[in-house]
Amino acid sequence: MKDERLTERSVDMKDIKIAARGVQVYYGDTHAIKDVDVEIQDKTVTAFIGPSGCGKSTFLRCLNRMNDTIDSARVEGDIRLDGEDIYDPRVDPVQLRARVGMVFQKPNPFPKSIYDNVAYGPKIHGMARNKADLDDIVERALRRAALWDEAKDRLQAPGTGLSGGQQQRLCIARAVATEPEVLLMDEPCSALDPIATDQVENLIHELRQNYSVVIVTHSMQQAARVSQKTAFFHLGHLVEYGETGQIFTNPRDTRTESYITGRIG
Amino acid sequence: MKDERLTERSVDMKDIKIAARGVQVYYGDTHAIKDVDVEIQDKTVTAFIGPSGCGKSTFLRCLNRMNDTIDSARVEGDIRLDGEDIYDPRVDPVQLRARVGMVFQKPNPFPKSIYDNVAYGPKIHGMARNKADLDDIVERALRRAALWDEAKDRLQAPGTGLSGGQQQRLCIARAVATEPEVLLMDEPCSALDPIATDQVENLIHELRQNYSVVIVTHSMQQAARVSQKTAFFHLGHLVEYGETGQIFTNPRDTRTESYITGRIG
Amino acid sequence: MTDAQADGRPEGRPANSILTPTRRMKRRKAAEKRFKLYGMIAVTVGILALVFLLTSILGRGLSAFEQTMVEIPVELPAETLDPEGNRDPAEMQRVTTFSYAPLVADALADVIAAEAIEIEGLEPSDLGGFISQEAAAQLRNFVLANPEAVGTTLEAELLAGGRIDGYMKGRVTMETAALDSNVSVEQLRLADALEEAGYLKTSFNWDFITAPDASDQRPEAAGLGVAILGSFYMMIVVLVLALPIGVAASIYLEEFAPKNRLTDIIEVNISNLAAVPSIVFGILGLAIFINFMGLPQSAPIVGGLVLTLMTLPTIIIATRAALKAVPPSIRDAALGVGASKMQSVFHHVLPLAMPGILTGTIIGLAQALGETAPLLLIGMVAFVREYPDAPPEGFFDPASALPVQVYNWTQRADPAFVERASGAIIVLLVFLVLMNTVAVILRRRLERRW
Amino acid sequence: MPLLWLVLTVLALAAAGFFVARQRALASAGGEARKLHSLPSYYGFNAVILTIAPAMALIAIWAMAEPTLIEWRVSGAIPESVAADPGARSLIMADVRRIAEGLNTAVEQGALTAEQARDIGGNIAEVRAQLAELGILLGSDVQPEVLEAAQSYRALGTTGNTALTVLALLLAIGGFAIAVMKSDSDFRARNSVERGVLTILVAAASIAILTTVGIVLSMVFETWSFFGMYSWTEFFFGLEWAPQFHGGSELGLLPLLWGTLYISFIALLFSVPVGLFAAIYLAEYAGRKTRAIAKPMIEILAGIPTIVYGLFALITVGPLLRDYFAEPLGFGTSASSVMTAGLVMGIMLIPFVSSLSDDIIGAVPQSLRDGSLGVGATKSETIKKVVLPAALPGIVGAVLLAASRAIGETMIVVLGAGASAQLDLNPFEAMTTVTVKIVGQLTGDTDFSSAETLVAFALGFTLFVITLGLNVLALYIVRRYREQYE
Amino acid sequence: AVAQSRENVQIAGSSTVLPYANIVAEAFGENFDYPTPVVESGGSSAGLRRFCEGIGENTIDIANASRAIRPSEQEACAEAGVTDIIEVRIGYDGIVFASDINGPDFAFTPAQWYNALAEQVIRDGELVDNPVANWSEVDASLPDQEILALIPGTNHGTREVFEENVILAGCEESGAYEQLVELNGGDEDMAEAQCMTVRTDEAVVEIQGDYTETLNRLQADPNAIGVFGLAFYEQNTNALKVATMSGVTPSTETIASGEYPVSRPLYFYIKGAHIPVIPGLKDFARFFVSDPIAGPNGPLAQYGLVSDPELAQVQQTVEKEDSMEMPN
Ligand SMILES: Nc1ncnc2c1ncn2[C@@H]1O[C@H](COP(=O)(O)OP(=O)(O)OP(=O)(O)O)[C@@H](O)[C@H]1O
Ligand SMILES: Nc1ncnc2c1ncn2[C@@H]1O[C@H](COP(=O)(O)OP(=O)(O)OP(=O)(O)O)[C@@H](O)[C@H]1O
Ligand SMILES: [Mg+2]
Ligand SMILES: [Mg+2]
Ligand SMILES: O=P([O-])([O-])[O-]
Repeated sequence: MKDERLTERSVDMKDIKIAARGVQVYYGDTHAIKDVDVEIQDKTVTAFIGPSGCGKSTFLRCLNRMNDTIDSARVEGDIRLDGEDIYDPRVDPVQLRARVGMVFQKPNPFPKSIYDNVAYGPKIHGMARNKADLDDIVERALRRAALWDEAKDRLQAPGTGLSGGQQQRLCIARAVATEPEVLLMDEPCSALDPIATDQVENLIHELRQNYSVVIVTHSMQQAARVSQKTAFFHLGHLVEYGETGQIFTNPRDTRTESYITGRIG
Repeated sequence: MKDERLTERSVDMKDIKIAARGVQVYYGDTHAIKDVDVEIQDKTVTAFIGPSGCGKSTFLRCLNRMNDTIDSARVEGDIRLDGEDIYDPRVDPVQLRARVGMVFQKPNPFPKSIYDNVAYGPKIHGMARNKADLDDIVERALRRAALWDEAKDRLQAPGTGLSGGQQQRLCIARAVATEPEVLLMDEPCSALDPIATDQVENLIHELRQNYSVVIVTHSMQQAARVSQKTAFFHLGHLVEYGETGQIFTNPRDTRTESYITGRIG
Repeated sequence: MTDAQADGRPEGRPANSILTPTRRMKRRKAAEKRFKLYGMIAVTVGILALVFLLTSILGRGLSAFEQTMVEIPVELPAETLDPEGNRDPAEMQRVTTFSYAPLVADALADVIAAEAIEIEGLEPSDLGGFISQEAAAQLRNFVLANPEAVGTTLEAELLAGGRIDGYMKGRVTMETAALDSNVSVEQLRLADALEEAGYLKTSFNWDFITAPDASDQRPEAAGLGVAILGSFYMMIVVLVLALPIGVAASIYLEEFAPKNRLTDIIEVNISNLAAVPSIVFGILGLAIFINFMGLPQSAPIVGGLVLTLMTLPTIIIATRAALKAVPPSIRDAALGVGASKMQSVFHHVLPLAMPGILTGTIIGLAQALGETAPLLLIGMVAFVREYPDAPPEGFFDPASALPVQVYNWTQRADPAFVERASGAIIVLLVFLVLMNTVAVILRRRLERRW
Repeated sequence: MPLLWLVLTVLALAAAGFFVARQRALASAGGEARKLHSLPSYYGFNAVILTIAPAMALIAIWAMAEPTLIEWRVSGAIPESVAADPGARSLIMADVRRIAEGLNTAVEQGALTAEQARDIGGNIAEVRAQLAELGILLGSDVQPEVLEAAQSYRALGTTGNTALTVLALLLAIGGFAIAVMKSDSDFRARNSVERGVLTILVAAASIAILTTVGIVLSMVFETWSFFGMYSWTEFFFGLEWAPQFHGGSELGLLPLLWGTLYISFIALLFSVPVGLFAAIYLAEYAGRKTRAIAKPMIEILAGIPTIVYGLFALITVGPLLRDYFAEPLGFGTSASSVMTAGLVMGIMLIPFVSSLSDDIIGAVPQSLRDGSLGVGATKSETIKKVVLPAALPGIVGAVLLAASRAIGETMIVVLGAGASAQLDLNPFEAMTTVTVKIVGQLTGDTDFSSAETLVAFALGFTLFVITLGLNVLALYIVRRYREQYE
Repeated sequence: AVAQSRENVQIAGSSTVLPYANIVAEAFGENFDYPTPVVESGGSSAGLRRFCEGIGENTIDIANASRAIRPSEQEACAEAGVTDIIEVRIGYDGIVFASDINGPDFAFTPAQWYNALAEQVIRDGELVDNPVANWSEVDASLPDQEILALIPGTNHGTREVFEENVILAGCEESGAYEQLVELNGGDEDMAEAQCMTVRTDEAVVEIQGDYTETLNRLQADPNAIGVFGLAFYEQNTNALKVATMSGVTPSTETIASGEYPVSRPLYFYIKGAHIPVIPGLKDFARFFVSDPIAGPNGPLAQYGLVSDPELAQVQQTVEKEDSMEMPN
């Protein structure tokens, strides 16, 4: 525990975008996230790693209050976006989510056309003055998500008729189309081939110039490639959080080490 | 084309479990699978690789006629399981699917308890004489899918309340519980951490002793690790099919080479 | 190909071929077949029941759309119709239909004489009953509208009496007439003779659709005009109120209401409203809309409001079920891109729930259209002969309704009304089908799998 | 200002508000919609709501409260000599109202000038005749006091109208101004509009509650007076239903309740399987064409007037069941029976179950079916074990609706099951239901203030409570067995 | 509140009076400038209930009833301000016993009906459940036919007349009444109640609905004997055979003369307070009871109404707007 604090201190120089303190999540009686403190920096890619079921998605969903939609879920603790408590009753979760976008673990396109899937966010946020604007936004988002070539001839076809990987990219396009300040991506490349993965990673790099990105991934290589900071979760605890390089080369916690070297799952 | 034939012939010594010839799949007007010939050997792991959207899932779904459930999908050509045409009108797809099991790309647990999810197949096929039998089967399947430790205390909790990776393993458990002769796995490890992946790969090895396994994967490493034969799809074509070693070390088609070396997506 | 096949086939036959089902498979397949068969039987039962009911309705009611008319010249003598002789409508109005009735009988007698029709035992009194009593009113209206026609002979097309009409349609026969105190065999013979001479003819009965109801003595003149208008007005009210209110209430309960005791109570309450006998809604309507709010009686607005309250639970139950069935992942997707709850509901969930909502509407409206009991207490189960005005005033005028007309006519003593009632049911069903067509088409287009 | 004009003015103001607010908001963000908190149109709608809502609320409240207030003022002013007791006072007030309204109408129609109407007190005798000519109903000859009251009623009404106009316009303009002023980039217009919409949704939901309250209120007093005339123990536990004209009626609930439950049970026993299987067939097996035709066709069954079903029961089904089942099996010789009514009602209820269930089954995600088919389940197994449990809430809703309809049905029961209240297990015996007796006693010839008529209210009330219990049970079942998919 | 002045006369009430009211309303509409009155059905009780809701535009003007208003109802009326009620008797409704036209002839006496339908009858000085199942068991003169009586339900006014004029009369006629009084130790009320209790087994079907239901049931079961209004029978003479009662065949004449024993008076009630203000109300009432309409040769009699022998007196009542006495 101590060293985690230390780690945190060492990064305090950069702007802190999201600060979570003492976060607890319960699903009914199950304690899924146990007292997690973490600070997510601005203009940084943070990777969440950890074995399946350790609570990565759960924690991620806390950051834009998507857990509100799960009846049984209960969140405690303090999470601040730019210093403002996002669980404050005065906070409008809608506004929060407009600023903190999300790509879900399971691709969930709307049962609408590909175009409408991407255009939906920009439309409700008033990002386009006219149809041409909107077309531009959609094209740009699809290009960034590396789907444009496959989708350009079938923009009016339903998004649910895409292949698994295509759906995943569609959801990425949908999320980036609204240009959120923070983008939470829950295993965004799980169904993608190496090339598409590469393109999405490039996108992440690009986003980092202005925004901050949190990515959940099971691929150590990917975490190492794209992220500057890495958080390792295990059984609901945040075991270790620090510079990615340090985590992968010189983990302080034995559990982290075991996981990275492939000994615990 | 010529070399493909060659490849095929070279594997003819082993039993052929599934033989597909001239398979075409259309989604409405889209031609998704173009004249694919492939022979899947018994007691072998075959990997399907290829960029996202190239038709891997579509072809996989042909092998146990899951495409029947998509209204717009039309399958042509000849697919034989143990020499019998699976699209023969006399064939009951149900019996076919009992022998050719499937793990879908998107985890789709039933909204039932974890136990019921796994017990569902065995119950339908009358594989358990009594409750104790069934308990055994469920436990064994969950163990093989590396989910037992996480699930054993919550067998009665709903399967939809699991994490993404847990759901994926649940679906694997559900599929292996019925002991199919051929197991079609569509990116079974996409949401799994390295350890869980390892365990599933072990499971695949184990299954290969008696059955044949077809696995779709985006990870070349995984394909190389688990499969004996690899098929590379591209834009609906089967570009190359052969021994895994040969495909990865000495691909005959330039497209294959480009893909493996990460140049086309 | 054959080559490969030969190669590809393993040496021994596989343990179980997919071409030959295993025993267990056979059993399961049989179960599957049975299951599907049950489904088919169920659909067939439904459709057969419909076909049976429809044929019986059509069989009994189609004849209502035809009407026997008598075309004879009627003298309009000035001495009876305008005794003062100055063609002043106000004076002529004092001559009642009672004075017009004999003119019709006289005209018939003239025709018989002119055509030299001889029927044994035909009494003079038989002539009066041969033509509908409506004829006197028809003539009087004509004369009051055209005072100058007095003194001339009018080529009139008059309604034949109910039983004569029945004879032409085969409902009344010589045998039944012999026993019937309201028609004589001689009258039927006269009908035959007149038909031969070309005075009697049968034509499509527009009046059945446009004319108002008639009293118990004139089944041949009874029509559905007022009832159709009344039903139409009521359905407008129901559609305009019940659908939006029902959908709004469902959205609140399903998507926004905090899940607590109170909403549980509300939920139970609404399902319970569906079980309230419809007549109780009549009691409610009388108490609230007429006695408390002072709305007029027998008015479509009140009927529409009562039926709205009655239909609401149906629409709410259907809508809630449809909303519940939309997968939560779609809501998540919308919320995830920063849509508000309200937007996620109106942009995504509601459109996907639309088929279910439309089903609820179809069933609710069908129920509302066919309901009589609640109208009983608010004065709409009534004999109404005046057409309601055009909307919006018309909503407040007395009117009846199609099911009311059916109900009233089935209660009347003259068997000719049985035919009318069945005819009214046909009109009601046509009305229903027309009303539902939009919903059905829309529903079909909106159905979507995910 | 006449009400209509007032309303139109407010609406026009609202429309103006929409554009002004929207424009102002956009301007505050330099024409960049993105910089606004909400979409521009939300600012517009916010202005519409702020302009309309308070003014309309005032108008509505005023419309409801004003007559009562004026009445109270005016009726207080009527001297004791004219109206001795409250009953007479209310009668006189009815007259006052009518005269006042009549005079207003007269002025509107130009029959009288405003001055004439005000001074009409002079020739009282003529007032009545004059008003009658205009079709205004007066109960008795007009007394001077009454006329005076009517004039003051009119005066108050005029003052009230002016006040209302001023106040409502002030409110509308105020709302307009506030909305427009608030419309800048930081204002949370969407939240504000959504609060408005939510209010509408809540209001819609509360209509259902108000209906319940109304139903309870419209029955509770009569029920109360019924229990003043008839012992509640005999009502709730009586085994006989035999109303008499000369008193001494036996009004036991149990035979009616038994009949209701029995007939509904049989109707559901028929319609639920048939409806459910039809739904399953249509949703899972039938082709698109078949479905597009069969579903609306079956729905027509719900719209056929119940009298047709009743006659079908009486003429066809009843004798059939008697001749081929009841008599040969020794169940009696009654053509009217629980069975007849139940079966025929069952036919009517098929679409209630089938159509709703069909929609809900169609909404179950395909991936669940795939999952089941993928492990080698047959279609029917998939449906039974995966699809139906997932569709349970909707199906229960459909069944509840059917049950409700069965409980509330009259005509089919009357013609199919007869009207005699009996407690019997034999399904081929004639029985009747609570609803039938509610209708019968309400539309019958018994003295309307006697227990025999009032029992209808008690029956209605009791039925209400009982179905409430059944609904609680259904809710519990759904909660318990619901399988929520993702 | 919506202020709209009503132009038409509004009538509600008895379904027995309804056809007559319809006929009159129709003729009234044809011959006068007033709009045709609106006539609702719904039953005497419901009609009177609406009638007594108060005075004013949104209440009815006339209530039809197949029985006289009861004192308690009048009180309820008065409480709501309806004090000025004019009672108009329009004639009588005969009640006939009819069976399928192809069946045997029946000539009944009240005593036979009592013996056939009483819940309990006296056998050997003791009260036993009625054992008879066939008309010939009731009386050898009656045909050999199963007893199946379609009698009006207990909510129906015809039932009251049936019980009093047929069953109770039969009970007295057959001497059972005296025996019952004796059995009950002189309690006449008790005896009367026992007389009038009708059996509820398969021999009796209570009709909740209307005469059409009875007619349909008759057709469904040829053994059945139905209890009808005379008017209804008159319209269906080709399907029904009417039975005599104590040797008298029912007809408007025999009923008017009082020979035929089973009939009931029909009324309508006018709200006095509405007369001056509802256009056409008085004219309608006057028209209704006028000789050409309600007289023995008028359309009402033609339809089956037994014309009131004291019609002139009724016309006087209407003319003078004589209100009923309030009960004390
Ligand atoms: N239901 C459908 N309707 C129409 N087109 C479809 C449908 N499913 C897939 N397709 C299209 O068919 C092509 C092949 O899809 P398929 O799902 O087989 O790809 P895949 O190789 O599995 O890709 P991934 O790796 O992304 O899952 C894609 O272009 C896809 O868009
Ligand atoms: N809706 C839910 N109800 C109950 N338990 C849940 C729910 N969602 C997740 N859990 C449990 O909470 C724990 C954390 O789940 P979470 O989804 O956060 O895992 P994860 O780290 O994202 O795993 P994966 O990599 O497999 O997606 C798991 O044990 C999971 O079973
Ligand atoms: Mg996860
Ligand atoms: Mg795929
Ligand atoms: O409807 P009735 O009052 O005449 O029975």
